[in-house]
Order: sequence, then C-alpha cells, then structure tokens
Amino acid sequence: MINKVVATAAVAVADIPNGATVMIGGFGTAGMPSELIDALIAKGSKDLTIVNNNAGNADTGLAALLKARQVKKIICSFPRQTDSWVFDGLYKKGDIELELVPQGNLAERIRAAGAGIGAFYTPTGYGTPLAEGKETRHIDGRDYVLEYPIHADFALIKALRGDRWGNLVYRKTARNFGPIMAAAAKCTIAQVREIVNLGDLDPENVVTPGIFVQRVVEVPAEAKLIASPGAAA
Amino acid sequence: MINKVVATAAVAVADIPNGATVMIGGFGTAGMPSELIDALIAKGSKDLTIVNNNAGNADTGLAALLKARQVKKIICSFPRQTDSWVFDGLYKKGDIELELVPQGNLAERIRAAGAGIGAFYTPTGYGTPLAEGKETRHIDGRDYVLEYPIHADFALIKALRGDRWGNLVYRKTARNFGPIMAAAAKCTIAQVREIVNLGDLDPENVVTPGIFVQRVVEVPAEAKLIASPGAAA
Amino acid sequence: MKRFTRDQMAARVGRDIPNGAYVNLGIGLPTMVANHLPKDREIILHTENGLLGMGPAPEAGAEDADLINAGKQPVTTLPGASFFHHADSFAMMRGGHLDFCVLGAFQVSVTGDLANWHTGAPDAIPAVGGAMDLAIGAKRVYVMMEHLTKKGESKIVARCSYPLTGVGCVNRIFTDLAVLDVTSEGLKVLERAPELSFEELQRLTGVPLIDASAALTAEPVVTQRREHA
Amino acid sequence: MKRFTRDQMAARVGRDIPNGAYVNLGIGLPTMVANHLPKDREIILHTENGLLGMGPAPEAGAEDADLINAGKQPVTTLPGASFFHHADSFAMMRGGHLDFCVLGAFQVSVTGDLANWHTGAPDAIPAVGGAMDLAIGAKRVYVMMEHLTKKGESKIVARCSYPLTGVGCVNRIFTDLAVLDVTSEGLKVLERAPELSFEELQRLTGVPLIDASAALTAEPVVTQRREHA
Repeated sequence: MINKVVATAAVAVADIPNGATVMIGGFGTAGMPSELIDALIAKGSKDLTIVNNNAGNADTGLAALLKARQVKKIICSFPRQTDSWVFDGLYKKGDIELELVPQGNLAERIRAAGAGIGAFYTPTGYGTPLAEGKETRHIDGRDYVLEYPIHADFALIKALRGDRWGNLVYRKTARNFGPIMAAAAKCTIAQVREIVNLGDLDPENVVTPGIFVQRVVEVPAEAKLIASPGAAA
Repeated sequence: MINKVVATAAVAVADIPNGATVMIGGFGTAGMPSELIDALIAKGSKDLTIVNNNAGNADTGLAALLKARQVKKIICSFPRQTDSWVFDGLYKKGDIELELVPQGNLAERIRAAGAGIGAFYTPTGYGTPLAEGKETRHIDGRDYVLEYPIHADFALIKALRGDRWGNLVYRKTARNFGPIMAAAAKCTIAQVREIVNLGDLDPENVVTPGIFVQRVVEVPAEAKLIASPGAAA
Repeated sequence: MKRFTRDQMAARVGRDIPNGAYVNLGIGLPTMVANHLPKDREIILHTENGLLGMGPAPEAGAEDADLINAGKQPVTTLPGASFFHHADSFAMMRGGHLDFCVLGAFQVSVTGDLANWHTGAPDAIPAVGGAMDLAIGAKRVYVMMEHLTKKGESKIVARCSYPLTGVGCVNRIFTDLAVLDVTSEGLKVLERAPELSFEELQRLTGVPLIDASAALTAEPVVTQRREHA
Repeated sequence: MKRFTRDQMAARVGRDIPNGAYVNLGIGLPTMVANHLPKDREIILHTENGLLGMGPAPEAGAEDADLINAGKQPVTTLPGASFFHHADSFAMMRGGHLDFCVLGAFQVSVTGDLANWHTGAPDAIPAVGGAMDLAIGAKRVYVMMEHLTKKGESKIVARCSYPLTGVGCVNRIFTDLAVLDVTSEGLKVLERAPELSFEELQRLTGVPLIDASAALTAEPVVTQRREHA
C-alpha cells in the first residue's frame, strides 16, 4: 500500500540536511507552511538555500528561519516588506546572499524544473539590471533573456486537503507557488488542514497530482483569518 | 456586460479566414469539437494549417475537414491510425504537408505560445531524425533541442461547461489539449455541453479561466458513449 | 495651475479601460482605479498572486488570510472568478492575455522605457516582485504618476536615470498635469490639466512634446481589445 | 529452447516494478503488464493523455468516450485518480517524475539507444506520438520485445539501423529469451530462458554480453524509487 502520510511535521522534515535547497510555498503568509518551517527550525539544518517569493514577514515562519541563521542564500522576487526586518538586518550586514528574480521568471524557472525544460527564453527583465550578464536572443521581433530552471532538494508547501497518495487541493490565493514547487523538488512535503480518504478528492479537481508529493502531514487550521498587509508583491 | 456566448457554431466560426492557423482540441475523438469542425467545413475556409494531436479518424470531424480539402498543412504527433484513411490518401498523393512533432514537444510548444515563452530547450527528440537541423545545447550534463512556440489564430475546443465570461471545465480525459490551446490562440472558441450561470463554476475548480476564451457556444451532449479504439497515441 | 487630483487621475484612467477588459492594477496609486471604473462596464481584475475576477475589499471582520491581492491586502471574489497557480498567472501576463495594466513609475522615457522598481540607491534592498512581468506583459501598459518629483523635476525624461523595469513598454502616461501617448513620432499630449497651456507643460516636462490635444473628443480614447462576439 | 511466453514476460516485468511506483505502460505488448502487476503492491498507472490512477478496462456497456488511454481504448479510474492537461501530463514525463515506463521496440543498442517509432521505410507514414517523450522521460526505461526478428536477426544490436527514438535511454531489456541490463560496462544478462545457455544466447544476440546471471537471487532486482515515508 502507498501511504505518504507522516505523523508529525518533525518526522516530515527529519532528513533535510545542511546545505539543502528548500523551496517554501506561500505568498507572504498565504500558503506559507508555518508548522513545517517551525519543524525545520527545530531540526536545525544549516546553510540552506531558500526559494520563496518573499524573505519573511515579522518574526515568525520564514523570518524565524532566517533569524535562526539557518539560511545561506535566498532566491526570491520581493524581499523588502514593511515587516521584513529580519532579512533587512542580515542583508545589510552581508550575512545572507540574495538572488533577486522577477516574480514571473521565478515562477517559470520553478515550473521549468518540474517540467524537465533545460532553459527558456523569457521577455521579462530584458534590458534591465536583472538581466545583466545573461544570454539574450532576438526571436520573431522580440528580445528575450535565457533563464535556467531552479531545482530543489525539498519543497515545503501548504494545501487544504490531501490523501495518502499525496493528491492535493488548495484554498483560494494560498495556492500560489504550491503546485509548481511540488513538481520542482526531489522531495515535496505538504502540510494539509485535513487528510481525506483516497477517492474523496474529485479527480477533476485535484490541483497537484500525488506524483509530485512525497509526504503529507496533517496540521489542522489555526484560527488565523486576518491577512497582515505588508508592502508590495 | 461581458457575454462571450454565441448562438450557433456557424456564427462562432464565421470569421475564420483562408490561410488561418487553427488549433483543434481532442485526442482522437475525446475532446474533439465536432460541431465546430462541421461549422468550419460549412464555412469553407481554405488553406488552413491545423494543429491537432492526430490527423483525423474515419470520415467525420477532423477527417471530414481534410476530405473537404480545406487543409494545407497539419502539425501533429500521430497521424497514422487504423482509421486515418483520409489523411493517408492525401499524404501519399502529396496533397497535404505534415509537420511531425513528438507529443510532449507539441504540448509544450503550444503551452509556450500561450505563456509568452520565446523558445525552450527540451530533451525530447535529441539525437533523432525529428531533431535534425535543429539547434541543440548541452546543459548541466544533458542534451537538449531548441523548440519554438506554436501560435494559432483560432482554437476550436470542447469542454463540459462554460459561462458567459468563458470560464471552462472539462470532462475526464477529454480535457487533453483544451486548456493549452485556449491560451495559445488569438481567438478561442469553445463548444460546451452546457452553459451555466456566472458563479456556478467553483473558482477553485475552473480549469480554463475565461481570459483565454473569446467565444462559447452550447452544443448539448449527443448520445455517443462508446470510444472508437484506433491505433496508438 | 490646477492639477488633476488623484481621484481625477484614477477616473481618467478608468475612462480608458473598455468594457470586457482584463486588467491588472499595480500597487499604490493604480489601486485607486478600481474605485473609478465606469459603472456601466464589466471589467475583470487580475491579481498576479493567482486570481481573476477580484472583487473589492471585504467588510471589516470578513477578511480571509487566504484571499489577498498582490499587495497582500484582503480582497473578495466576484461571481465568475477563478484561482490558479503562479506559473499560470504569470503566463497570463507574459503571454499577452491581459488587456491593460496600470503601473506607478519613478520615470518614463520618451521611448516608453519604464523605471519603477528601484531608486538605484546603493544601500537600498532591491525588490522587484511582478513589476517587470507586468511591464512587458499586458497588451497596453498605462502609467499613472505625478508629473514632477518633489524637487520639481520631470518624471518624463529623455532617458531613465533609474534602473529600468522594461524597455519601450509604456503606451500611455496619466499624470496630474496631462495624458500623453508614447508613439513612434514622440510623446503626444492628449489632454492637459485645466488652465495649463501646452507651452507651460512643455517647459515643465523638458523633453519634446507633440500637441495632439486638439484631436481630443468628448469620448474617451480607448483601445480595442481582442474581439469576442 | 523454451522461450518465455508473453504472459511470462509481462509477469517478469511486473516483478521489477516496486510498490508505490508511477508507471506508464506503452502501447502493444507493454499493456499486458497491467494484468501481471503483483497483487500485494499498489502501483499507479499514468496514461499520457491526461490521467494518473488508471484502472482496468470497463465492463461491456460501461465505456465512456471521454475516458480513454493513450491507445484510445476505454479505461476506468481508481480512487485517488486525477485528470490534467497535456502539458502537465508530459511535464510529468519530461520532468522525471515517472518511475518507470515500459516500451516496445524494434531495436535496442548496446548503449541503450532505442528505436521503436519508425521502420524507416520510405513510403511509411511517420507517426511518433509520445514515444520520444516516454523514452527520455521516465527514471527507468524498460523495453519489452521479442529477442529476434521473424527472420531470426537480433533486435539487440551494436547500433540501431532504424531511426532512433532516444539516445542511451534504455535501462533494462525483457525479451522472450533473456533479461538484460544496459550498463556502462556493456549488456549484462540477468536471466536466461529455461535451458538456454549463455553461449547460445550470446550466439543468437551477436553483440558482446556479460554473464551476470550468477548474481541473480530469488528476489526480483528492483530499483528504489524516490523515497517517501
């Protein structure tokens, strides 16, 4: 029998080694797998490369992982937020490496990793400082920049429901990076609000097929309904 | 008010000109928009370039369009089937041009068009006759072939339900090329079994957001439930 | 000189967005356009974190942390909405499916180059988000900004001094002083603030302008979007 | 010489597919493997037209034209199944997410080149379908074919004379005479048909073989798939 369900977040992240590249889902706090991040902090893996849209908010979640000095490098599109003081401090002291990627290129590079694409030409960023030193090409009247996939060893994502095969559905805009990160990592760990019986998810509505998910851990919903407005995307 | 619903298949295809590139959804007959194809035959547009996985089955649908001599060229992955006699005859007489594309490259080239990707490196086909003359590149230990997007003027697809904004859901494996063709064409025409009220489709389960669809026409289900087994993919 | 107010600017942008358009409103000033879209038009808002058919902010107490916009503020959905993941969302932009985006800017050049993501200050923490994708991704890119910096320098420039967001991507500029089109012939002034002469606008702006305001009619100048029946 | 029957070949392939594996079975002979998967294992079948969790053929009268496999034959779904579009389906292959695919072949070379889509006959209508994607897309590619052509020529060759499907992509070959691994040292024979000597197999095959059948145990030689707890 296939059973990807693991008992706790701690068990789920127990083999994330020092130096791993870890994708973390979420856009701001929507879709952020907070309990998996907390487990990773408890585990204490060091020298991580983190892929996320942002660089942490306030003092919890991704920001707490940074604060614990477990992160060597972050690949993201929008580190600066009104409450990104943890990142800001590390960055200004030169204690964290930043690879800044336009958000759509970040998404497409993650998608390319999952889809086995070797590289792709994107118009985004052409002629800007973020394309400096990159290969370019004029195709059919338009200028493009060559971008490469971002692969990961682990992805930590958050979904609404999952089953023992790892099939997932998400909730509203908390879907964001979950499906593409799931496909881009060698080992994808999903925290879900509820584990359901195999067959309870309608095959028409499964968003992430289980083939992209290696571990599922149930974390019932907390009573956190208010969005915390930060700065821009 | 936005209303993409059109009254008939004939109205929906009325402006498809001679020489257009037209994507047609479906894998064999599953998802094939038969009534839209029939309308295109009645309209009589000539010199079409057709993009489809196959090259028609028996004497109806895409095969009938070929038989009506409206197609100059077909881009597909698997033209030869046990019942592809219409295509076979045209091809052997040199009356139709064939661009043969591995199925996954076909899907990815269509997806690239919809996603604004200028070109991409794919491992599929490397070292084979279908990559002859194409640019290749060695990336991170693997060999890739450079492939370009396939854009279309029109896409004719079939879905299960649609609303007046053009949101679509599909049925089982009839989904196949629908979502990616919808995004790759300038004008996408969807025939749906049922038009539903705006808001009846759950936002979590919409497969093709209406932004990719320009026209929707209702064609209630026919009583055709038996698959017609052909040859391979 | 009477400047257009921010509400007037937002309403002016709204007039140039036709019925049926798919629109992304950038963070900051452009967000105000949502409140000024003509009531007789159905316009579908996209937010790049994964939603089409975005509705207004929820009432107090009805916020949902899983339903936010690109500015991470709580929003709602309209009937007809759909959710999708980030790669699909940015495919909508990069693939040219959005009809309009409205962006703020630090500078716009006469050839439509846009600078809106980075002041270039050496100690600033860089952050780009979806700015570059929006700049190159919509069929028509509208910029909405104040005409002059606080020091009185024109934000419409011969060549951007700030780091670029996109090259030649801006189509129309809405400022508190004028509405201008970026064309192959140069910047065409479509409208001026009340009591502002073309000559005064030219003097304030510094780069050569073409006076096309005579061509204005009472009707908004709209761009046709991809046809549907 | 006793050859393995087609059912024996299918069962032998099935033994080498571990519990939890994601598998695509090619059209033709490989389809038979579905009937020979060990009952105590849960194995998830992928069909590239957009379904994971494919079940067996439906009963007569229960066919659904919208629920078919890559061979366009009616199938069913198992609990846990999911549907997806073609780009996502081939991303599963190209991205290396499938653990195994089982393919038929005209020829396999000693270095694992595969030829299975085209005989090269000048009047043949070419058709490739998903063959090339499958060949390069699975973590492990199994080939299942008769060892010899009808004329008695080995289908395992030094160099394929038919047009290639993929370069160096085959991991293991299951024939009616033997089971062989493609390795950097050469072709290793893991099993031989009953009463077939290594020397006779070597003579029939024509290309150099390495006798590794001594290393065989009663347990199937399986490859570990990506771990999950």
